[in-house]
Amino acid sequence: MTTGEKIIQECRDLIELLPSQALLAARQKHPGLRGLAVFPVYAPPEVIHAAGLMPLGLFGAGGKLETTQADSRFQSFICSIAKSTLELFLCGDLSPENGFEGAVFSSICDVARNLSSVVSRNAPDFYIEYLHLPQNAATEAARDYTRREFHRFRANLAHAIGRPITDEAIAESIKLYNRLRELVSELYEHRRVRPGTIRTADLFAVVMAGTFMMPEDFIPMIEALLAELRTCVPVQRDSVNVVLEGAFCEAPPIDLIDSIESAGCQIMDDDLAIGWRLFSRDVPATGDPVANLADAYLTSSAYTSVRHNNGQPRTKGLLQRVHDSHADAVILASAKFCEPALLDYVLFRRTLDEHDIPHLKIEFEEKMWTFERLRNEIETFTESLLFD
Amino acid sequence: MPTAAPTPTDSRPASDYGGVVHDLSRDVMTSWMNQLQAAARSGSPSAYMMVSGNCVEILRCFDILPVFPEINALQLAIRKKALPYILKAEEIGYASDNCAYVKADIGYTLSEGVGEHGPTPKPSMIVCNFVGCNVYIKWFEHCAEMLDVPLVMIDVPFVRQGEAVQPGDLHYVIAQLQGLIVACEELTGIKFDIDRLREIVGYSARAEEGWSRAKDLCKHHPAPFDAYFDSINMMGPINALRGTKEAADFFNAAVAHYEQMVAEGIGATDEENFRVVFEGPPPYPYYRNFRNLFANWKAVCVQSTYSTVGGTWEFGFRHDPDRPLESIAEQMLVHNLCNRTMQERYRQIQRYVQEWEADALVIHSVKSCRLFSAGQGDMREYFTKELGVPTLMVESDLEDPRYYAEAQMKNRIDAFFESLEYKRLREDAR
Amino acid sequence: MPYIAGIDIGGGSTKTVVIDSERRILGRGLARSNADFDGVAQRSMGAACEEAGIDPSEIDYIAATGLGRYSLERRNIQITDLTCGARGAATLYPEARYVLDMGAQCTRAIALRDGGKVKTFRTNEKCAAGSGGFLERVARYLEISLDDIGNLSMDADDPQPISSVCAVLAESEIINHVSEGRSIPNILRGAHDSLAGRTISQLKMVGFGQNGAQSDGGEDEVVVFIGGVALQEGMVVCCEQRLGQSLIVPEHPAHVAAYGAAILGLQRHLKRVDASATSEVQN
Amino acid sequence: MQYAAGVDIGSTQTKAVLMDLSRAIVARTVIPTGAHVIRAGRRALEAIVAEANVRPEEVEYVVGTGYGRYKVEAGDAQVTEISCHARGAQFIFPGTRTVIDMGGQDTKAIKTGPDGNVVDFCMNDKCAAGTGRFLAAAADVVGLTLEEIGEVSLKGTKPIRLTSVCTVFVESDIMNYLAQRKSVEDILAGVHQAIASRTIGLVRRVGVEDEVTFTGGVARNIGMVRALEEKLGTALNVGPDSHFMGALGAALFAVDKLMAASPRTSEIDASPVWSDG
Ligand SMILES: Nc1ncnc2c1ncn2[C@@H]1O[C@H](COP(=O)(O)OP(=O)(O)O)[C@@H](O)[C@H]1O
Ligand SMILES: Nc1ncnc2c1ncn2[C@@H]1O[C@H](COP(=O)(O)OP(=O)(O)O)[C@@H](O)[C@H]1O
Ligand code: SF4
Ligand code: SF4
Ligand code: SF4
Repeated sequence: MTTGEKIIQECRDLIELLPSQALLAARQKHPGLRGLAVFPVYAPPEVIHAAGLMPLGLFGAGGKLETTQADSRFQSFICSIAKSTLELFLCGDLSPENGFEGAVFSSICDVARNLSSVVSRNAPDFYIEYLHLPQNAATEAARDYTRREFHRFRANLAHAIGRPITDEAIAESIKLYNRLRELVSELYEHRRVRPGTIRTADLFAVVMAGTFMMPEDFIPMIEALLAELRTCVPVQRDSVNVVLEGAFCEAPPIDLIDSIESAGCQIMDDDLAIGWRLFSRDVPATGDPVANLADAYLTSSAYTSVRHNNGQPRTKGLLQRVHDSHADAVILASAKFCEPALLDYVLFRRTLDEHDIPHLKIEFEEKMWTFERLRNEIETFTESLLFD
Repeated sequence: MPTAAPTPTDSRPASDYGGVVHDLSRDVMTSWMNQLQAAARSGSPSAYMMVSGNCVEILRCFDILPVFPEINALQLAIRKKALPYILKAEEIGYASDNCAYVKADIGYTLSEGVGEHGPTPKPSMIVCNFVGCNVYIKWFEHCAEMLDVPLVMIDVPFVRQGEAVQPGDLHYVIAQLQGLIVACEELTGIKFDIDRLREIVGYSARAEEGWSRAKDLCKHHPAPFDAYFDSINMMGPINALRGTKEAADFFNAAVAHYEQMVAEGIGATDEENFRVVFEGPPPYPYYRNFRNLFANWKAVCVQSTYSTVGGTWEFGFRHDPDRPLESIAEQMLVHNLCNRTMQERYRQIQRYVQEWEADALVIHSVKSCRLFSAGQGDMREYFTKELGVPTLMVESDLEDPRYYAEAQMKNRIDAFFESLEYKRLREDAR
Repeated sequence: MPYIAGIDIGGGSTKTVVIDSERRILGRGLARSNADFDGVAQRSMGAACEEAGIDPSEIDYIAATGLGRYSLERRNIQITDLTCGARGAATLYPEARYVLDMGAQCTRAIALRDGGKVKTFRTNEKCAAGSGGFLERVARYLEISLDDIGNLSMDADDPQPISSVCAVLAESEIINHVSEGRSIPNILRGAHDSLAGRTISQLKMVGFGQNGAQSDGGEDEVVVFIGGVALQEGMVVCCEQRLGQSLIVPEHPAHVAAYGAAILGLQRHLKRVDASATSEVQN
Repeated sequence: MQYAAGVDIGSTQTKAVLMDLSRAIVARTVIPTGAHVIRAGRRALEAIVAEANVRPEEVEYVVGTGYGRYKVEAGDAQVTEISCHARGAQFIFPGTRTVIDMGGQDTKAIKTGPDGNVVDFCMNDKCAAGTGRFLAAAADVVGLTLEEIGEVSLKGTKPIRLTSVCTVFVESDIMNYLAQRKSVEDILAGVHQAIASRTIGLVRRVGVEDEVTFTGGVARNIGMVRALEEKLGTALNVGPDSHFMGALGAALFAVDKLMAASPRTSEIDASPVWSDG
C-alpha cells in the first residue's frame, strides 16, 4: 500500500466510527480531549477549536445504529439524519461521559430546528446551541446581527465549558482552518483537472474524515496525500462527467458514491460536507476574529440549499459549478424526505432544462444496503449519454 | 339473536356549529376575496405574504392588498379541489414528500394563471416574512422566479433562548421592516405615515383583544365553540384582515355572541362529554369527516395550537399603537407559535390542558408540515409518560387527500375514546 | 449469419428475443422468473431458439437486461431495461416520443431523443402500488385469470376507484368493494383507472404535454406502451382516456425490452466484428 | 343456556369465539376473510355455533371487532380490536401490561391497565410495511408456507439486511438475495429481524412493561416470537389462544353486556365501552 492508499483507508475506517469512537481515536494524540458535535450545514469550527474542543461533524449514524428509540419521536416521513442523530443522544453515544460538551445546530430546515429542541429535552445536561444564521443579503443590519449571533455563540460556549475563549486562540484556529480549506479545495481541484487519480468515494471519505479529526492532525495527512496524487498519472475512462448536488446535509452512503462511479460517472464537483469548506477565501485572522467569521459567512460562502441568497440564486450557482468543472451532466442526489433539497430540485431542473444540461434525480437514505434500483437508473443515465 | 347491525357510516349528525360567527366570518372574508378579484383585474398593488407572525399592518399603510398563498391552498383543500393542482406541481418536479400547501398553490398558479390571466392578482412584490417555517423561503423563491416578481426578505431570527425578545434580534427585524417600508413607498409612491400605522395597529389590538376573550370563554363548561374546528372562522379575520376596522368589529360581534351562549349554558355540541386540546393543523380535505369522528364521542376541543400560528394573543400580547414598529417586530419574533421551540409549544399545551381543563391531547400529525410535525412523537412521549395526559396521535395531511385513511382514523379515535370512557367509569365508580 | 439474443430478466417473467443481422425477429421466449435467474434465462432463451429453429449454442452475442442482468453467466453485455425498452420501442416505431413501460414491479415513463436514446425517465417511487404485480394480486384475489383481467375491465359501468397509494392497503379497499357487492368489472376498471392516473402523471413528469402539442390540436406526441401490463386492454383504454389520445401497443409488448437489448447487442456485435476484422484494439 | 360471541373480522382472517356466562370458551374458529366480508362473519359464527352444538338463538349477544366490525350482521355492538386485544390478553394472562398485536396489515402496541383496559396504544403508520402480509409475501417467494417460515428463520446464522420492509418490494429484494446465493434460512432470519426491529420501535412508544403478551396471527410464527424476545430481552406470553385474543376480548365484552343488569352499574368491567357508530 502506498502512503496515499493508507491515508484513504484510514479515512474510510474513520468515517465508519460512531462519534464517541472518533473522539476516542483523536484522544490518542490529544489526551483528555473533549468534543462538540456540529450538525450540518455550518457552525464556525474555529470558535469550537479555539475553546480547546474538537468540532466533530454530526452526520447521523450512517446506518450503524438501529433507530428504535428515535423512531418513536420522529415519524416515518422525516429524513434519516434527524432520527439517527437523536438516537446517538438517546443511546448515550453522544454524552458527557463519552467526552462531549454538547452540540450545535443551525437554521437549515424545520426538521433540524425541531431536532435541536427535542435533543435538548432528551439530553438536559447538555449544552445545545441553536444558531439562527441570517437568511438575508449582506446589509448592514444583517452584518450586525450575524456578528452578534456569532459572539453570542462564543459567549454561550465559553459559559458552558467554564473558561474563556480568547480572540488570540480564535485567530490561531482561523489560520489552521484557512489552511485546511485551502488544502481541501486543492484536493477538489486536483480531482477536477486530473480525473481518475482519485475516486470520489475516496475523496468523500477524506473530506468527511476531516470533520472527525482535529485540524492539526488532518492537515499533514492531506498534504501527504496531495504530494502523492501529484505524481499519479490520470487514467482516462469512458465516462460521463457530472456534478453531484443536493447532499449538503445528510451524507449519502459511501457505497452509493461507489455505485455512481462504477456505473460510469466521473464526479467533477459536489456539495458533500459543504459546511466544512464553505468559504472561498481566507478569513482574516486580524482584528475581531469572531466578526471576521461572521462577515465571511455573509460575504464569501458558497451557495447552499439552506440559505436564501438575495439576488444570487442557487440556480446560477449550480450553473457556475457545472461550467467551472467542465461537467456534462448533473446528478441531483438528495436524502429521502429532505425538504430543502427536494424543493430546490424544482428550480434546478427548470434551469438545467433551459440550458440543455442532462440531469438525473436520485434519493438515498442511511439504511440502504442494496443499490440495485438506483444503479439501474444511473446506468440508464450514463447509457443515454454514452451509447450511440 | 338480535340482528340490528349499526350502519357503517356515521348516522349521527355531527356538531356543526355554523351559526352566527360562521356567517359573520364568511361575510368579511368574502369581501376581502372580492377585493382580490378586483385587484386581479385592475392590477392595483398587492403583495404575497405568509400567515404566521405576519406584518400585514405595514402593507395596509400603503393600501397594498395582502395575498396569502397559504389561504389559497387551504381553500382549495377544504373545497376538495387541491389534488389536480398537487399533481400538476408534481409533474414539474415537486416531490411527493414536499409540503402540499406549496404544491397546491403553485399548481394552481400554473394552471389558472395570475393577474389579468387568472383569478388571483399577480403580486407587485413578494414579502417573505420568514417566521419559523423554512419552506416559506423556498415557496416564495419559487413564486418570485416563476412570476418574475421582486422578493423582499424579512429574516426573523428564531427564538433561541426562552421567551424573552433579544434586543439585537429586535433591532434586526425593525431594520428590515424599515427596508420593507422603503420598498412599499417606492412601489406605491405613498409616503409612509406613522400615524396611519398607529391607527391600523390600534385595530389590530382591538381584534386581538376579542380573539383573546373568545378563547377565554372556552374555559367554561360547556365551551361555546370548538376551538379547533370553529376557530378557523376567526383565523381568517385575525390573520388576514388584522389591522382593519371590519376585523375588529367582527370580533366584537363574535365575542358578544359567545358570551350570550355561555350565559345560557349552550355549548358547541348538544352535550360535552370530553374536552380535548388539539395540536397540529386539521386535515382540510376531510374536515367534516374528521370532525364527525370526534363529534360522535361528544368531544369538544377547548384549545388548539394551530389557531395560534398567527399569534398567541390569549397569553396577553397586543400590538401597541404607541410602539407600532416595535410591537410588530415583537409579534413576529416571539408572540406566535411558529417561531418558538418545541419546548415552548409543550409549555403552551400544558397551560391549555390545565387552564382550559381538558381531558386529553390529540395530535394530528401532518406529513406536509414538518414545522408542526417533526418531533411530535417526542411530544407524545412527553405528555403520556411525563405528564400522564392521555394523548392520541393520528396521521394524515392538511392538504393532500391521498393521506387520509378513514377506516384507520376511525379505528384509532374510537379506541382512544373507548379507553377514556373506561377511565372515566373507573373514576366514577370510586 | 449472426444470431443475437436479447434477454430481459424481469421480476415477473423472463423474456427472450432472437434476431438476425437484419434485425428480423426469429423467435421469442417467455419463462416465469424465479430466484435461479440463470436457469430461467436458459429456459427462456431455449424457447426462443426453438421458435427460431436454431440451437442456443449458435447464438453469437447475448445482451442481458432487466433486474437479473448481472446474474446471467453467459452474456456479452448488460444494459438497463430502460435503455433497452426505449431502443426497442423506437426501433419498432421511429416516430415514438415517449415510452410507457409497465412491468411487474416497476412502471417507467421515458422521454426519447432522436434515435431512440433516453432523454429523461421516471420510475415509480418506493411505493409499488402502481405496477403490474399489484394487478396480478388483484386478479388472484378475485379468482380470475390474468388473461381475462384486461377484457373484463372493459365491461365496467360504474368504476370503483382506489385511493390508497399502498398496494397492501389498496387490496383492503378492493375487499371492501367486493363486500359491498360491486361487480368485478367495476372493481377492475377502478384499479386500472387509478393505476393509469399515476402512470400518466409519471409521463407528464418527463415532459409529456408540457409543450402544449395536443391542446393546439397539433400532432400527437406518440406514446408507445410496452411491458406485460400493456396486454391488458382495460389498462390501455384507461391510459388513453387520461391522455386524451391513443397509444401504440406493439403486438408483443412484454418482449420490447428484450428486442431492444438484441438491437443494441447487434450493434456492439457488429462493431466488434468490424474491429477484429481491421484488427483494431478494442476499448 | 345463554351464550355470548365475539367475531373479529380482520383483513386476512376472521376469528370467532363462543363463550358461556361463566366466561368459559366453548368454541373458537378461524377462517380466511376473503372478499366477502359479511359472509366471512356469518360463516365464522355458524362454525362456532355448530362446533359447540348450540342453537343460534342461544347466542344472545354478539360483539363485532376488527376492521370489519360493522359488517358482522349479528353484531349487537362494536368495539375496536385495540380494546378487545387488551381485554383478551389480560383474561388469558392476567399479568399482562403490554400487548403486541401483529395482524395481516397492522401492528399495534398496547399498554394495558390491571383490568385489561387500554391505557395507551400505538399503531404502525399508514404504510403497511412490515406486517403479517409482508411475511406472507416473503413465504411466497421462498416457496414455503406461513407455518414453516418461522422455524426455518431460526436456523439462519447470518441474517441478511433488507432495504425496505415494503410488502411489494420484498419480492425483488429476496429474489436478488437468492440470486446472490444467500441461504433461505439467512434470508428469512433477516426478514424476521427487520420486522422485529420495526415492531420494537412501536412498542417503545407506549413503553415496555412486563408482562408482554403477543397476540394476533403472527404470534403463531415462532420465528417472530423469538426475534421479538431477543430484541426486547424479555419472554413473551404466547399461547394457543393468541390468534383469538381479539375475538376473545369481544366475547368477554359480550358476556359483560349480558351479565349487567343495566350498564354502568355493577362491577366496572361489566360495562364495556363501545362506539355508537
Ligand atoms: N397474459 C397477460 N395478460 C394480462 N396481463 C399480463 C399478462 N402477462 C403479464 N401481465 C401483466 O404484466 C406484468 C408483468 O410484466 P413484465 O413486463 O413481464 O414485468 P417484468 O419485466 O417486471 O417481469 C404482470 O404483473 C401482469 O400484471
Ligand atoms: N399458522 C400460521 N403460522 C404463522 N403465521 C400465521 C399463521 N396464520 C396466520 N399467520 C399470520 O397472521 C397474519 C394474519 O393475522 P390476523 O391477526 O388474523 O390479522 P387480521 O386480523 O388483520 O386478519 C397473516 O398475515 C400471517 O402472517
Ligand atoms: S437532510 Fe434535509 S431535511 Fe434532513 S435535517 Fe438535513 S436539511 Fe433538514
Ligand atoms: S411546512 Fe407547514 S408552515 Fe410551512 S408552508 Fe408547509 S404547511 Fe405551511
Ligand atoms: S407497504 Fe404499502 S405504503 Fe408501504 S412502501 Fe409498500 S406499498 Fe408503499
